[in-house]
Amino acid sequence: MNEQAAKAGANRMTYREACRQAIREALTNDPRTFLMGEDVGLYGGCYAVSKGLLDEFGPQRVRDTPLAEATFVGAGIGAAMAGLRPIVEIMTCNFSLLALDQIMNNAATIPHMSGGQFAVPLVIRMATGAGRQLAAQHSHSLEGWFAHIPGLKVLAPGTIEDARFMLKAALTDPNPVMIFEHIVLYNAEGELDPDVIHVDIANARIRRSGRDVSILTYGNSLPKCLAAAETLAADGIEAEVVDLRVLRPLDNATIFESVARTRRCVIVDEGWKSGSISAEIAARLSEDLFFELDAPIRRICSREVPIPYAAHMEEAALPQTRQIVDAARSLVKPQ
Amino acid sequence: MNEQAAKAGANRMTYREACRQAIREALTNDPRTFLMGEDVGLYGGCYAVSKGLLDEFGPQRVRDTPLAEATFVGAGIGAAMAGLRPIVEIMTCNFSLLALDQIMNNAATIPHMSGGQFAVPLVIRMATGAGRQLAAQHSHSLEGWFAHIPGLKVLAPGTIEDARFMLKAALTDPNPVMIFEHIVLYNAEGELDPDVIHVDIANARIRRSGRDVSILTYGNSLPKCLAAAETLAADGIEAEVVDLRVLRPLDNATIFESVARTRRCVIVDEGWKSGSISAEIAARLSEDLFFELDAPIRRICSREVPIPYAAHMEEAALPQTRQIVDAARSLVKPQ
Amino acid sequence: MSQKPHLDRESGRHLFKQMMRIRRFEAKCAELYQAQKIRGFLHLYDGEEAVAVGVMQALDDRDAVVATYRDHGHALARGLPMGTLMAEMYGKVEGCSRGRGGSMHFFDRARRFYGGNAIVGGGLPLAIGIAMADKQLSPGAVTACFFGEGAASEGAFHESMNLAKLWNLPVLFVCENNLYAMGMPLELAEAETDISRKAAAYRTPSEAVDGMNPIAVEAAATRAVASIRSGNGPYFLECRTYRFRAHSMFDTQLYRTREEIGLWRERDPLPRMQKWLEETHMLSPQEVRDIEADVEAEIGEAVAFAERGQWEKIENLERFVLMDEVPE
Amino acid sequence: MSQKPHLDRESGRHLFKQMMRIRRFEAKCAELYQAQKIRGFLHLYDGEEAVAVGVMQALDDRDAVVATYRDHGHALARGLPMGTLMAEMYGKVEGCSRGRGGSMHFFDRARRFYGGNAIVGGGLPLAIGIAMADKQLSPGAVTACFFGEGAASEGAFHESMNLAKLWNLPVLFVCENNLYAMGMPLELAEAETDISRKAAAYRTPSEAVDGMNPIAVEAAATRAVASIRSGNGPYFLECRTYRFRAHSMFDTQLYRTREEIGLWRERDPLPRMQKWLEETHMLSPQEVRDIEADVEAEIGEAVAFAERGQWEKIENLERFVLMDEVPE
Ligand SMILES: Cc1ncc(C[n+]2csc(CCOP(=O)(O)OP(=O)(O)O)c2C)c(N)n1
Ligand SMILES: Cc1ncc(C[n+]2csc(CCOP(=O)(O)OP(=O)(O)O)c2C)c(N)n1
Ligand SMILES: [Mg+2]
Ligand SMILES: [Mg+2]
Repeated sequence: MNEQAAKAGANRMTYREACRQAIREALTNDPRTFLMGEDVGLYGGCYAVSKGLLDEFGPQRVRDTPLAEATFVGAGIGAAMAGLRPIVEIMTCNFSLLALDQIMNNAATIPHMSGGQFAVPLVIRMATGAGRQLAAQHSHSLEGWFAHIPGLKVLAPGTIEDARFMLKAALTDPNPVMIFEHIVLYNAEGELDPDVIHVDIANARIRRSGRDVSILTYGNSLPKCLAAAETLAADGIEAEVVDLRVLRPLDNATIFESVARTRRCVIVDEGWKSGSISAEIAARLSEDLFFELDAPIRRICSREVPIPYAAHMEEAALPQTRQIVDAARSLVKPQ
Repeated sequence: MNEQAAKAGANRMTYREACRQAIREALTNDPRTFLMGEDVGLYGGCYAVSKGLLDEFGPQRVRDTPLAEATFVGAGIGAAMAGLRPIVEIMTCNFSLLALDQIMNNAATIPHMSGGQFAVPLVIRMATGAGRQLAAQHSHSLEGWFAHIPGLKVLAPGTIEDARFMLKAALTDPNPVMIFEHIVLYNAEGELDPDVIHVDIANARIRRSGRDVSILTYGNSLPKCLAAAETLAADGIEAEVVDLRVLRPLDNATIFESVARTRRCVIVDEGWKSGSISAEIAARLSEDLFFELDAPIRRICSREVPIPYAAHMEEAALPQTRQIVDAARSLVKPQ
Repeated sequence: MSQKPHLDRESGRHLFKQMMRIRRFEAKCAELYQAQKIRGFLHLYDGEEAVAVGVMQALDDRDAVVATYRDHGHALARGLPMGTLMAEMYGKVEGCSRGRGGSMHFFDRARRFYGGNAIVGGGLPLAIGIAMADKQLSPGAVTACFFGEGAASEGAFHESMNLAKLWNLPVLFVCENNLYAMGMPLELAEAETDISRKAAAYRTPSEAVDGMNPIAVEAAATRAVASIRSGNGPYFLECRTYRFRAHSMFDTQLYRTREEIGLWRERDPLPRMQKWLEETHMLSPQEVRDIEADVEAEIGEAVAFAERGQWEKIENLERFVLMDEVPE
Repeated sequence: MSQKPHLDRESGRHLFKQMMRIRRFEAKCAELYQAQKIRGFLHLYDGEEAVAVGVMQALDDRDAVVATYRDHGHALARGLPMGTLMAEMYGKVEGCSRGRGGSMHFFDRARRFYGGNAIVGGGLPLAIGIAMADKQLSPGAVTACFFGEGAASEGAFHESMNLAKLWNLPVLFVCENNLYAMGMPLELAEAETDISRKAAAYRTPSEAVDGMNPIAVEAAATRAVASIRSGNGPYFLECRTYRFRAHSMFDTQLYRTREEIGLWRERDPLPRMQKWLEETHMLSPQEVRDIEADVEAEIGEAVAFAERGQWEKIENLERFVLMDEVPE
């Protein structure tokens, strides 16, 4: 299968296709794995991620569920405790609120509360984010919020490579792992390095090196930050772009190393600012890297508003490249 | 009624009794107000807060609900939209997860999403916190986490006075207000100032003045911080203790003013550290008060673990006075 | 189409025209979606018009409506001005939700329209609360709560059905059973596929009705509302219907066959009603053309209204996140 | 107490002894709670012993159990060693959950005991998943899921009942109907108070049984398990029972009368079973005393085991928050 994966990986593909190949590989390699969720089968996935998999693996392995988020997530937890390796898809993170009790009170809690007798080797995938004018009830970015919960691992693939390989790592992890796939990224395309057939789910990654300012981000803000870095470079400012990738547990080492070097930091995050993952990172820096910082930390987050439908308002509510550029510039070249 | 309230307020009473008097006053003064929740009536409230109210006001005004958190919270939202002023009790915040969809996707969202046509003048009360050996599923501290959500106000009464008067202010607010009452405080006793018949729900309050270090806290950590301040005072360190009271929206002005003066800050919070309200405060300070800080920010939070049952482990998991003292001392007198 | 004894010319015409307003309005929406004037999710009610139109006939101004994300039909039949709906989908400040809601979130306080709700089952608890308020503040008022058969598998359905009956609340549950929840066929979603029988588990009276026939729907809803108004508590109406188009604009419809859609198209309420009205001489071909012309004119005006609408100022982005007062 | 045809001396004795183990163990717990050896919430099963004891008789080692916060009876009847339960309530590392769970959260991987769960209804979805896994990995195994009648109003009940039948899963739903959810009487909580009839809404076979009679419970559970094992999907058992004591240790019981408790006490399964066993000469008074002595000895050992247990080291506080591997 490594051959196959390597071959598949050699292709140019979309983030969506990478997600599908990851699931396909998982279903192929482990009979204990199955995909379960609303419309993952007949419909082919609301974002077409699982298209074709029902035909290939049948309805036991690609299981359509009724609308019942709390219970099919709880069922995933139970199945994981009892020996399977479920991949549960919650259509979008907006509906994950219905399953939060199961996630926090069972998945995140039982391993510890049972004194280590039961693990919950479960993967929960869901689409996240705004940017498609889907309005307030369909535009949440909850990954940073979930990262508050001990007992979970929280992943946010921002590249095709991570979309392709994080699932495999998540499935071999003995803990409940939540993967947040950004709706705007599904159509993103890229080339996969044929030599990479594995990624870790422990470390942040420097996606662009720079000495002047660290831009910490993840998910769909990653391309925005890379674009900002280009603009800044034209201005003589070398921004380092750190893709957090793993929101829980945070990779302090990589973050601290980068910020200690650049001594300036912008955090970009599509979550609402207050209590976001960007708050946690800023707090850690202000605790542990206080004397290394040359300038205040800047956060570019979503405005604290239910994301509105109208395009111009939605755009104003979300982090944009221009703001990132301005923030970075203001740190490096204060007025 | 002001007379009555003033008279009642003249008494020494418990936090529990203060909560009850607040509800009683609300039910007396506004026929649109009712209390609804599990066991608020016949049983008298799981923490005996509403004892006697069913007899006094009858089952329409003190309404026992079946176990159905999502729906009775949603019903509170609908009732508020349609002209009533419900007080919904979720027995403890641990069960609020079942109602999170209604809270985030409806209560917090509809006023904005409807273009301001519908307000949700709803109060949701719930018990919060650990310290009674109730184990992981009954020991969450979620107030800081709820404070992430735009559209909500989040209150954490840490004094008898606030327990007595915050509800009134919450009920006159046109927005959904969540009140988190700490389980350990219900038995706390104190004297109410007979001249106070009203508190605001906008400002933090300095509960003890000091020049050397600001200790920011709320809820059941408040008494711990005040105790720590006493200990520190014996050591010549004058700590200022700021009771946040309102976790959303945070009162930046009072927080910044205190920290700008003391130039040192410890934040104490019973939530899990990562992504807690203490993270948000630290982030704001590192953004806006960077040049005023003389020392790194310190956070004393719960350990990142489902709160265990055994007393010694629970104690180790929660913020304790000794840690607060040590943290403050280390900032003021670094080794 | 079965004849309803008391159906007069006026109501026949009204039902027909309302259905046509919805049908044509949505055809226009689909067009404007292609033209990218409308964005986001767009869920068409095409095929299901008889349900909203029939039910609304049974309601008064004092009554309340809770809708789903598929809310164009409910809103139009409830009397929300077409222009404000179109403006909403354009994202204009003149929209019925000031451009913040879009297609899935029409609101209208004046008409007691408590919103399209995009969380499946999310509106049911709201309906419980609205009915609680009405019972106290406006006795006799009914809350009509629309939801799809897919919502019936959510916990909120169970909890809401129980509370409504337990507390004897004036709620009309309208289950729009169009046989699919996105791509999920009813028989793969429910152990008991006879939805109306679920109501029995809550001791709530129920009725299943041909949701392709507005006259039948109106008659059943009228009976239901009468029962509710007389204090008998909630009532459950299953309307058996079908959506002719995709679930939303992104749907390749792998889950059903062309044949099935074809069979249901034969029961399309619009041509059937038109035929019946013409056959019974309640409507002449000329009158049909007049109605069409009216409707097209209304749509034209709605589009023009939306086109000339304004964008909300960005400085107002955070307005209404917290309210300054409770609107009266 | 009605005679069960095939009840032999051995099973009669077993049922009686198991119930006594639970009864006396819990009496000890209450005492130790007063002495503050046990803290937190303590929910006694006093009065309901026949349910757990009867149901467990129908289960094998391969089967799984999902319990509630009121889990002492389930755990003892399932065979968890009494000492590890007592140690757990002392908060000792020798406890069945290493002191992390306490009274409400007994776990035992070896005995497929998937935990006391303190969220009402929270265990039901877990049972669905365990049954899914068993169906694939261990065909024939049954998951017995215990919950109170109060849980039946939660959405999770509805969703779980539907999935179990829809997917034909081997789940035995055991509803312990003790008429109250804390202080909430059933008739104020449910529009349909005949719980077992709710099962019909999911086309799931059901039976209501006298939960004060272990023989009847065992017989019903045996029938149910046989039906499930033969591939017929889930089965719903309502056990009509009563708790004699407070909901937990903080409960003034304003919601029920002494008379009512008195009436139910007449049906206390322990004295009734003892009387019947003695009358039918299955057990002599001496044998009863022997059993009592056995049970007291076991309890004494359990307490001693707990007393001499160790505290978990604080440096292990965060152990198991994230697991290093999946235990086999
Ligand atoms: C809680 C929740 N889960 C999933 C979705 C995604 N979703 C939107 S509509 C839909 C199908 C709903 O079907 P049904 O209730 O029958 O209504 P219909 O669309 O057929 O009118 C789904 C799964 C959602 N909006 N909310
Ligand atoms: C979701 C949730 N809501 C509320 C509670 C508080 N609570 C604990 S037990 C209980 C009553 C449950 O009654 P029932 O299901 O009949 O079980 P019983 O205690 O009678 O065995 C309540 C309300 C809880 N633990 N979980
Ligand atoms: Mg449908
Ligand atoms: Mg009960």
